[in-house]
This record gives sequence, C-alpha cells and structure tokens, in this order.
Amino acid sequence: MAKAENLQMPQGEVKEMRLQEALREALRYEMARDPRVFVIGEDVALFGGAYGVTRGLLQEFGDSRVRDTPISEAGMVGLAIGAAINGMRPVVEIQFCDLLPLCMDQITTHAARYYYQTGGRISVPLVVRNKFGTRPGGGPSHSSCNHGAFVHFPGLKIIIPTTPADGKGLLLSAIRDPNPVVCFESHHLYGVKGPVPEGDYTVPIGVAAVRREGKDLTIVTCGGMVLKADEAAVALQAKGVDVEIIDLRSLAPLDKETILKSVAKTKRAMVVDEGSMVGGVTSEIAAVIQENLFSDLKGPVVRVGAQHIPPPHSPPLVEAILPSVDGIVGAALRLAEGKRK
Amino acid sequence: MAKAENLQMPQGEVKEMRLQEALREALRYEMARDPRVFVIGEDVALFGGAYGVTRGLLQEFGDSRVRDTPISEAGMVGLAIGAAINGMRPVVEIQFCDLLPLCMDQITTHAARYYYQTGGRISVPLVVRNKFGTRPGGGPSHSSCNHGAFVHFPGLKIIIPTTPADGKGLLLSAIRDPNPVVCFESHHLYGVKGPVPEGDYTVPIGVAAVRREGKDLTIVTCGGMVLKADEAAVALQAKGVDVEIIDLRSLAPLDKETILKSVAKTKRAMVVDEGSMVGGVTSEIAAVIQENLFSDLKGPVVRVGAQHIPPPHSPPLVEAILPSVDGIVGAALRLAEGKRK
Amino acid sequence: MLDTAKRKEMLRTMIKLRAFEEKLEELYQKRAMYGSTHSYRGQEAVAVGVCSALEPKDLIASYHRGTGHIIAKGADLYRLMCECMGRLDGYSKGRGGKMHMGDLSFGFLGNTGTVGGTVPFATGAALAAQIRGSKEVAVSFLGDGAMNQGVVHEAMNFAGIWKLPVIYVCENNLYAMTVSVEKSVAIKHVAERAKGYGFEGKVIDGNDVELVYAETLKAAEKGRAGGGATFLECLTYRWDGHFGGDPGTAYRAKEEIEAWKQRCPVKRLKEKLIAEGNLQSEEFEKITAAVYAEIEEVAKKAQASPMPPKEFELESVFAKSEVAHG
Amino acid sequence: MLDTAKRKEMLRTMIKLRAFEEKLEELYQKRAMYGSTHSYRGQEAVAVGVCSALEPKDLIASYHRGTGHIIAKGADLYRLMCECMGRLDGYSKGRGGKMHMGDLSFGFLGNTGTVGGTVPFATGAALAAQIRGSKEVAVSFLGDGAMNQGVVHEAMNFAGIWKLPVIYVCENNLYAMTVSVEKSVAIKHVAERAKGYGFEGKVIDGNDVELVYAETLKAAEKGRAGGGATFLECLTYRWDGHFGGDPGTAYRAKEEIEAWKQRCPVKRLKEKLIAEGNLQSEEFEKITAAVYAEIEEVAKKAQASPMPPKEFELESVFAKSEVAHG
Ligand SMILES: Cc1ncc(C[n+]2csc(CCOP(=O)(O)OP(=O)(O)O)c2C)c(N)n1
Ligand SMILES: Cc1ncc(C[n+]2csc(CCOP(=O)(O)OP(=O)(O)O)c2C)c(N)n1
Ligand SMILES: [Mg+2]
Ligand SMILES: [Mg+2]
Repeated sequence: MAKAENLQMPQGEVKEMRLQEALREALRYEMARDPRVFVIGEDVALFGGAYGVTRGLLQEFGDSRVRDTPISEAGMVGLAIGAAINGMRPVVEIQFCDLLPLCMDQITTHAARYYYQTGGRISVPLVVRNKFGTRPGGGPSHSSCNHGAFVHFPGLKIIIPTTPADGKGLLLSAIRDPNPVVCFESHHLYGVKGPVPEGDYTVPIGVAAVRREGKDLTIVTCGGMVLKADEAAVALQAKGVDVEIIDLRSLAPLDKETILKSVAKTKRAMVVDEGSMVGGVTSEIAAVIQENLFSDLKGPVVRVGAQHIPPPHSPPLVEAILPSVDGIVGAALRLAEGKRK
Repeated sequence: MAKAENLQMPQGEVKEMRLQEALREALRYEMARDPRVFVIGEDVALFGGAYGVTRGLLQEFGDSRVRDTPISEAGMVGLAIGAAINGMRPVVEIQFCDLLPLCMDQITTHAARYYYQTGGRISVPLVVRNKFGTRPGGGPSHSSCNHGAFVHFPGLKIIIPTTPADGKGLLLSAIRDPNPVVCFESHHLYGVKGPVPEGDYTVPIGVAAVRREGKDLTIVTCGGMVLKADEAAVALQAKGVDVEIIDLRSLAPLDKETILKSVAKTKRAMVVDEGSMVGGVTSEIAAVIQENLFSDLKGPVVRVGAQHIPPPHSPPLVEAILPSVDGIVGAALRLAEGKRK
Repeated sequence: MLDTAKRKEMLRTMIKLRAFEEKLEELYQKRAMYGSTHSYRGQEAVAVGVCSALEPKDLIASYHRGTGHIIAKGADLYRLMCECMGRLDGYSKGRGGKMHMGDLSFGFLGNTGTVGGTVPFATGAALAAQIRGSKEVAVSFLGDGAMNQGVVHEAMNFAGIWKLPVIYVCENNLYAMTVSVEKSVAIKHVAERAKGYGFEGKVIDGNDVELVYAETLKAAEKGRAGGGATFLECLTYRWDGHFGGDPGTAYRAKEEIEAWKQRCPVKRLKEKLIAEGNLQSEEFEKITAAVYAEIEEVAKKAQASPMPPKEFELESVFAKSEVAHG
Repeated sequence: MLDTAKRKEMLRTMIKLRAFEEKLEELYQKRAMYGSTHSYRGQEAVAVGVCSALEPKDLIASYHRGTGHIIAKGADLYRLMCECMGRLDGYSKGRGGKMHMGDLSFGFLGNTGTVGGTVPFATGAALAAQIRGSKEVAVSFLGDGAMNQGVVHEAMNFAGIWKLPVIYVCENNLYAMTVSVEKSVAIKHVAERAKGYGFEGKVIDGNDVELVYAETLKAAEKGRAGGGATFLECLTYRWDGHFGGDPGTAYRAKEEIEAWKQRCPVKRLKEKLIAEGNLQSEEFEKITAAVYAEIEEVAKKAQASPMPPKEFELESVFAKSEVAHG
C-alpha cells in the first residue's frame, strides 16, 4: 500500500469546478487519450447523463463511443465486461446505487472474480459509476447507500471521491486500472466546488487522505459525510477536542495503514458513514481498528451511521435516520471525555 | 428480543434425522397445515430439489403447490413476492447462494422494504431458502458464502440453522413470519443428523443458542463453522481454556443480548464465520461487542473467517482460505494468553 | 357498446387524473411536493380504460408514473396527495412517497421506483389467484422502457408457461426518460415479444379509452376463464417532461408533442359524446370545474396536514403480525 | 459443400470431445476429478460445427457444459484436464475448475457456472469489435434453460438494437437439469424469441455437423458484413445425466434417450462419409483409437502433475497490470 498523503493543494494549473465537472474532465481526458475507452448507460449520450456528468461527450466523441442504453442494468454491465475482455475500457453509468442490486451478479460474481478464476489469464478493466446518497424525496428505491455491501465481495476496487480533485484523479486511475472498479459518487457532493488540476492528474486507488490533522480523536469517514465531519470538527475544536479526519477515498482496498497510524496517535476513533450502521463500512473499520490497536485505544471505536431503515421519502424521516453534525459532535464528546476531564 | 435459551434437548416425541430431512419436515408440516404455503424453485418438484430437501412434496401436495420453475431467479422471487402480497405463503428455493445476487434487487429493494414503504399496509411473508458453503469442486460461482452481505440490508430476517432441530424450528417460524426471511442452509450440515421434535416445533427467529457453556472465552459463530468451533473447544479444553460457544441461528435480527451476556462473562470474544472476514458477519459482531463491552474486554475481538478471495476449485486452495480448527485454536490461545499466564 | 353513463364516468376520471397531475406540478414548482413528479398527462385513457374494465377485487401493479393508475383504480385523493407531500396521512405515512405505495383495500398491489420491478408482483398475484382458485385477475402496468428489464422477461415467461390470469398493459409513450423506443428495441412493436412467451400481444390505440376498456374486458374474461395472459401495447404519449423540471424538449421535437396533444384522450371522448348528442359543452365545463375544485380542496387539506415527526422507528420495518390481505 | 478433409477433421474432433467426456466421467467416478462433470456426449455436432466455421480470431463464450466448446475451439487438452482435476497446470491454475476458465489465445472469452451469465460477454465482445472496426465475430453458446434468464434477454436486445456481430448458439437439449423445455417455455421453439429482438432466429438439426457448420458460416459472414446478430437453435440431446452421478433417467424416458442415441452425430457423419466412399471402417477405427490414446496420455500426464500448494495469495485476485488481450 502506498503511503497516505495529506490533502495537498494540487500542483500545476488548477481550475475551480464542481465534482460533477471534475468527473466529466476525467472521462474526457481519458477518452481523448485512449481510444479503447467508451461510455454506456441510460441517458448518458443525448441527455448527458441524469446528473450531467457525461454532458458533451456524445458531441465530442460520437455515438459509437458514447451510447444511450435501454433500461438493462445487468445487460449493460455484462456487455461492458465482454468488451473489457475483448480489449476495451468501458465506463458504465448506473443511474443510482439502488439499481446496483440489479447488476450485482455481473459485478460481484463475474467481473470481480474473472481475473482470479481464469488463473490470471483475463483481466476485466471496467468502471461502474453510480450515484448514491439519502435525501428527501428519493425514497426507498432512489436514495440508498449500499457501498458497504460491496466491500464484502473480493475482487472489486471501490472508490468514493469527496473533493473534485479526487473525483478526477480517482476516476482516471479507475479507468486505467486493469481491474473492475465501482465508483460511488455522492449526491450531496456533485455540486460542491474545489480546485482541480488540469491534465494528467491521478489519485492512487487504496490511499486515504488525512483531510484534517488533529491529536485527540480520529474520524474515519467518506463521501458526503466528510462535510459533516468537517463541520463537527470545527464545533469540537471550540470545545477543546482536536479532531483528525481521514477521508477514505477508497473502500477497497482499504488504506488500513493511514487509518491505524492516525488512531495510534489519537487513541480514539469514530467511523461515520451515510450507509446503515449494521454490517456496513462502519462495522468493518471498527473491527479493523480494535483488532489492531486494542491496547492503545482509550475507548471503543464509535460507529455513527444511518439507522437500519430503508431510506424514507419525507424530509423529517430522512433527517431522523441520517448521521447529523450534532450527533457526531455528541458522540465525539462522549468518546473524548477521558481527555477533557 | 426474547431471552436466549440453551441448546435444550427438545421436549416430546423426537426423531433422529438429517438437517436436510428436518427442513423437509418443516415444509411438509406447514403445507399440510396451511393451504397458503407453496414451494417453487428449479428442480424442486419432479426431482425433489438439488439437495433433496423438497423430495416427496410434489407427490403429497400436487403440482399446483410444488412447482418446478424455469431458470429465472429474479422472476421467481418476484412472483413469490406478488403471491405473498396476494395472501399466499411462498417458499422459494434458490439452488445456491451464489445465485442470490441475481435476485438481490427483488429481495433487498423490494421484499425487504415493502412493509416499510407502504406505511405498514402490506407485508410480504416470503421465505427464500438457499444453500451456502465453500467446498472443493464448487469454485467461484458455486460455493460462496454471502450471508454477510445481506445483513447490511434493512427489512430482512436471516436465519442460518445448525442443528436439524433448529432447521425445522427456524424454517417453520420463517414460513409463519409475516416478513421476508432468507434461510441460509449450510452445505456442510445437510447430512448431519440430530434429534428433531415431531409436530408443531418452532424456534424463534432472533434468538441465539448457547451451544456450549464456558468461562474463559466466547466463540460466536454460525452454520458449518459451529462444528469447527466444537472441535476447537475440545482441543482448547485440553489446554485449559474453557470455551463458550454461541450459535447465532439468526443473523437478523441479531441476538445481541445473548452475545453480550456471554462476553461480559468471559471477557474474551472471537467470531468465526465461513464468509470473508472483510465487511461480513465477523466485522459486524466484532464492532457490536467492542462498542458495548469495551472496558470489560481483556483483548480485542478476534475475527476468524475466510480469506478475502473468491471460493476456489482445487482442494488445497479451498483448505487454505477457510477457517480451520487449528486456526481457531491458535487464535483462541493467543487471545486467552492473559488467562493462562 | 358502453353505455353513456359509464363513458361519462370515464371522461370524468380522465379529467381527474389530469387535474391531479397539474396540481402536483404546481406544488412541485412551489417545493411543497417532495421528490419528482412524473406527469401522466396525455396517457389518461390507458389507466382509465383499464381500471374501468376491472372488478374491485382485481389487482393492479404500477410503476413510477403511477398516480393515474391508482386514482383510476379508486385511490383516495387525499391520502395520495399527502404521500406526494411527505405527510403522515399519506398512503405510506410519508415513508415511501408516490413511487412507493400499496393498498389492497382498492386492489393496489403497489409500485416502486425500479423500472420493471413490480411486473413480477402482478404475475405472482395472478399465480396466487390460480393456486387458490379465486377469480381475480391482475394487471401489470409497465412502460416501454421496462420491456428491456430482465425480470420482466422472466415474469412474462412464467405467465406463459403457467397460463396465469394477468394482463400486461404496456404504455408505449415512445420514450424511456430521454431514450426513444426506436433506440431501445429493434422492432416496431414490443407486443411482438408476447409471442415468445406463448400468449397474445396486441397493439392498440392507447388514447382511445373505449378501445382500451373493451380490450381489457376481453383480456380479463379470458384470464378468469383460465385462458392465461394477454399483452396490450397501448400507443400513447406523455405531454410533459419525464419528471418535474424536465421540459421534455431536449429529446423530442415540438411538432411531435403538438401532434400528440391533438390526439388528447379527453378531447377525443368529449367530442365523440358531444357529436352523439350525449354531452353538452356546458356539462363538460361543469364536470371539469367540479373535478378541479375537488383537487384544489384535497391539496389544501393535504397542505394543512401534519408532517411525520423527526423520528425513526426500527419497528416500522417489520410487521409484527400478518397484515390482513385482500 | 465441405471438402472431405475438413469433414474428416470435424469427425475426428467430435470423437475427441466424446473421448474427453468419457475419460472425465471415469476420473469423476474415481474421485480424481473435482466438482461435477457435465457430459457433452450427444451434442458434439454443435460445438464442432460452430467452431469449425469460425476463424481463429473469432471468440466464443461458453457455459457449464463447456468442455466440448473449448476443445473444438482449440483448447489444450492437458491444461483443460488439469483444470478439471484442480491441478496447478490447469487453465485457471486450479482456481476455477472446468466451469471457470478463459483464454484469449484461442479465442475463448470464458465460461462460468451461472446459467446465462456469459451471454452478455459474447455480446459485449462483439460490441468491442464493432467500436474498433476489427472484424471478429463472437459466439455465445447457451442452453435452452438459459433462455429464461433476464440478462440473456437484455443482452440479446442489445445485439438487436446495435446490430452486433454475435451468434447465439442455443443448444436445445430438451432439458435444463431435470426440467423439460416444455415446462419452461410456452412455445415450441425458443428461436422464435429472436424476432422480438429484431434478428433472425433459425431452428436447425443440431446433430448434423455439416448443417451447423454451414449455418454458422453464414451467420458469421453476415456479422462481419455488419448484418448483425443471428440466433441458431440447435436441436440436440445430452446422452448422459445432467451432472456426474445423475443417471438422467428420473425425468427422461429410456426410450427417448435411446432414440436420440440413434441420432448420434458421430455415427451420422461417419456413415455418410462411408456411403460416399470417402471413409473406410478401418480408417474410422484408427482415428478413434488414436484419439482415445491421446486422451489417455493427457489424463496420465495430468494425474502426475502437481496440485496447487495449500496457500492463498491475496494478490491472485487483482491484476497488477493489464493482461495482454487478443
Ligand atoms: C431499473 C431502473 N433503471 C433506471 C431507472 C431510471 N429511470 C426512471 S424512469 C426511467 C424511464 C422509464 O421509461 P418507461 O418504462 O418507458 O416509463 P415512462 O417513464 O415512459 O412512463 C428511467 C430510465 C429506474 N428508475 N429503474
Ligand atoms: C443462474 C443459475 N441457476 C441455476 C443453476 C443450477 N443449474 C446448473 S445447470 C442448470 C440447467 C441448465 O440448463 P441448460 O441451460 O439447458 O443447459 P444444459 O445443462 O442443458 O446444457 C441449472 C438449473 C445455475 N448454475 N445457474
Ligand atoms: Mg416510456
Ligand atoms: Mg438444456
């Protein structure tokens, strides 16, 4: 595993843009560079994607390499696997992560296992992009967070960019990776701006970012929850708790080194995730931390995640099940008690 | 949550049978009692099921209630949901758990969320049985353990019987449950015999069994791994470590009470599962234990599970990735060191 | 031939569907409605023709563009409106929103936001009826886009082999979101596929409510008599964008939209009834006004109704005992 | 009309397929082979007819009953045998077993144990050829049972709308495990479904290797010329049970099995060649003996080859760099 890096200000030419645009940048850049890259998905061509990520690609690269598909999630992932086997570099857009269970078999049983089960004879360089995130009005089939479930399936790489720069850098790495990569893009972050380096900018898969340094307590998090952790950290600072934030950026491979290094220093850890707390990302990371740093820890690894309930439709219900800044602050204070006393 | 019970010798008339037969008993019993119960799946009628669980049901209940299906996993689960909504009690057999990703959408997005998303207006009393387990010759698409992934999806009950008595009792409870239940049946246990009560015998969903009492260390486990834990416990006893074994029986709802009560006593916990250690059952349970009993624990919660690799074909490779009795014993000894010193 | 009273009732219901969508759109613009709208305007003849031909005990499964189906089947407008607005009095207590509801009291098996997801439910409900020997038929509404989902294929094959009393009502409105049906299937009519499952597939004018009614009635009788499934491809068009906020013009020619508006199902039946001398313009205006007023009332009442508390209940996920069915 | 040399080559290959299955069955009985066998005996004309008509750069995707396809396409018998036996020299180093392999060096896209799972791979490989403008065609072998999998429907629809150079070779051997095709589909011929995807579906005698060859050649030429997909339903029969240990008689009449054995594809070509004067009985016996001897050799060598060590490598799951393709 490469060394963890701080969230550095990127070098060279930089442009301010939204995550949505940064992802598009990565697609454009790589499509121009590598004729094997093509994009398929529902409404990705003429319409430019349900969230505008693929906007303009049809015009720039033509309808052979930018293809609107029928509503056939399993089929399109399966086709992409076949095209990847036969030398292409497909990028599939699945409109939202709630639809991943429709192509779960193709992703987890086929793409993920192909390299292994062919004894390394065939690799499947495939990217499956999708949007995730719980918000009012989405409801049970349109606003899930299921990234945690994919962690359990060997053979997949999983990225979950937070900043626009990471969006570009990770997606570029994903397209170039010889293995299947699932890219979870947060609904909450698409519109958030940040500086993005121009040109050939990659961020390695499997390396977390230390988003904020602190000495009292580590918050390990990812996706839209990073912004809540930021807010919580400010509030906690005011109360005398100095928080370190780890933005995972990749869920598989998991950058245990960066996580453990941080917790070895702060001795207190919290994992915050938008997915359900049961059997998800928070569970895995809590298990890893306590397994490795049991005697260093000053308290249990605290999990803050969504309640184990389907994503609701109505705003107050959504608010009630999601982690909140207050919730994070409260849990952090309880955990840090030892220190503050 | 009901109180945990010891693995008691069942009351009344008892017959010795294999798990496979005990499951059949449950189906027969309930089909005779409740005309709403029917069975569908590939090869379940004429052939009696790939593992013989449904043998004889066609002859006894006729081809309207025991139906061979085409190879359409998602379709058959979807049909079963529709039939359940319209007042029936379907039991679907999915030939092996590797095929669950094909019907993942119907199970996790539809069946599991229906009661919630209809505001409690419609319940989906559905049972999805399947075989799981890693063994030589199965290979990457035929011998997975993915029960751990289902734990992350709210709205499902998940049972995983070990003894034949539990097989009958849990399956009967599952059929009568107004909610969707996924029943994971271990390949390794189908042929294992045990006493099974005759008649109306149920085991409550969500209640673990204390399979063996001990004071030094708790092993929490399920499915085929229970037998390895049994063996390990005997070996450990000889080395002076007195092991308590919790057989989960249900993964959702999880019987935290029984687990925590045991670990509060032994102060050392290990979780053993046949699924991958990453993001699975072992992670969730380790997270729960350390969260609740941090200051009682004498050491980290140790996870022993399969390596994070697809299930291989060749015997030595299979052996290499699965938890072994020696592995369990070794890990337990390391964990119990404090005690033995 | 349908009697006038029934046809006027259908006319009235079509207006109701339309008025409901218009109100919803207005609420959406005001951000009083959560999630997206999926306007049914232009397709009213399908829902109304089908549901008018069904018996109360018959069942329907719906999809994202579902408001029309369920109003036509007998949904309570207040509960529906509340659900759209995320209110506690909604069909799903605000948990599901308009894409996630279900209520067997008026034969509504449910809908979801997963395209094609409920097609097997109607099929399975028909299986239940067959096993039990009860005589209800089930209708599965689905869009043209849903025809390319695997589970829809699987479900229809089941209906074919087991001769299930189910009617697939495919509303071919020429687009799945922004992708035209011509780009999504290589044949002129998806009804052709029914042959591959061993049952009848018909292509009909989906803007002719009387025809839709008549074909549904035939299909339902066939289903009840053990004749199995029927596939009805109803050619129709959605006037509005795919969802609230989509003008629907980035991928459709203005002329195409205009041409279809000329084929308005409401106008068509209205003009026919007037030509026959069975309806006066004033009567039509009165019906229309009454319907719009009713919807207005409902919306007001819904807007004044309580939101759910900011609380979650883990118990809301599992039924404690069986919900009475049917 | 095919020349005699080519036909004799096809005859020889059919015998090789059969001999391989028989050896495998023997090893299975001796527990020297892991997992199950899925005997291809009786269906040899399909694999051999198809693969003989393909060019080396053309691609095939296979399924659980895949040994025949890949031998016909040019697999190395030793590597294949080793894989069945879980040996390190196997195609997949013993990781996959015979249901999980793939090797592009002889145009083998791969197979899996999930029925229908690889049908989209052939379709996607054809898409790659189309985007790139390379002229390979892809063949998707699939069983009759696979016709009812959702992803197969979705893949075929893609082939139709995008006119992909793919050939679906459906081996209708009348059963999916123990469930007859009559119970699984409501039509006489699944080839009918191709119409619903906008391409040609033909029903052919799958035991006539020359016919299979000729139809594949036509379909491949059409695909290369941009004419899109073809569906070939090859009527055939598996002589043995579904898997090793299944006598195959619990769900099939003995007479049916016997009748189909009479239609043996090997016997058929052999007798034709003899009748034409292009083959002598002794020559046939010699070919047969040579083939069986070859297989015997291979099995011996495989049995003497090393098993993988009892080790796992987490690195075996991810490619470090791209595997050279094509
Ligand atoms: C399985 C699935 N894929 C994609 C989507 C996103 N989506 C929502 S509606 C829609 C188009 C549906 O088209 P059609 O079935 O024709 O119904 P219509 O909207 O035209 O009524 C799409 C692609 C979804 N909800 N579900
Ligand atoms: C998706 C899936 N469902 C079920 C099975 C179990 N199974 C293995 S082979 C088979 C029958 C396949 O029939 P068919 O496609 O006709 O091929 P054949 O065996 O006749 O060659 C079944 C049901 C499976 N492997 N994959
Ligand atoms: Mg449409
Ligand atoms: Mg078959």
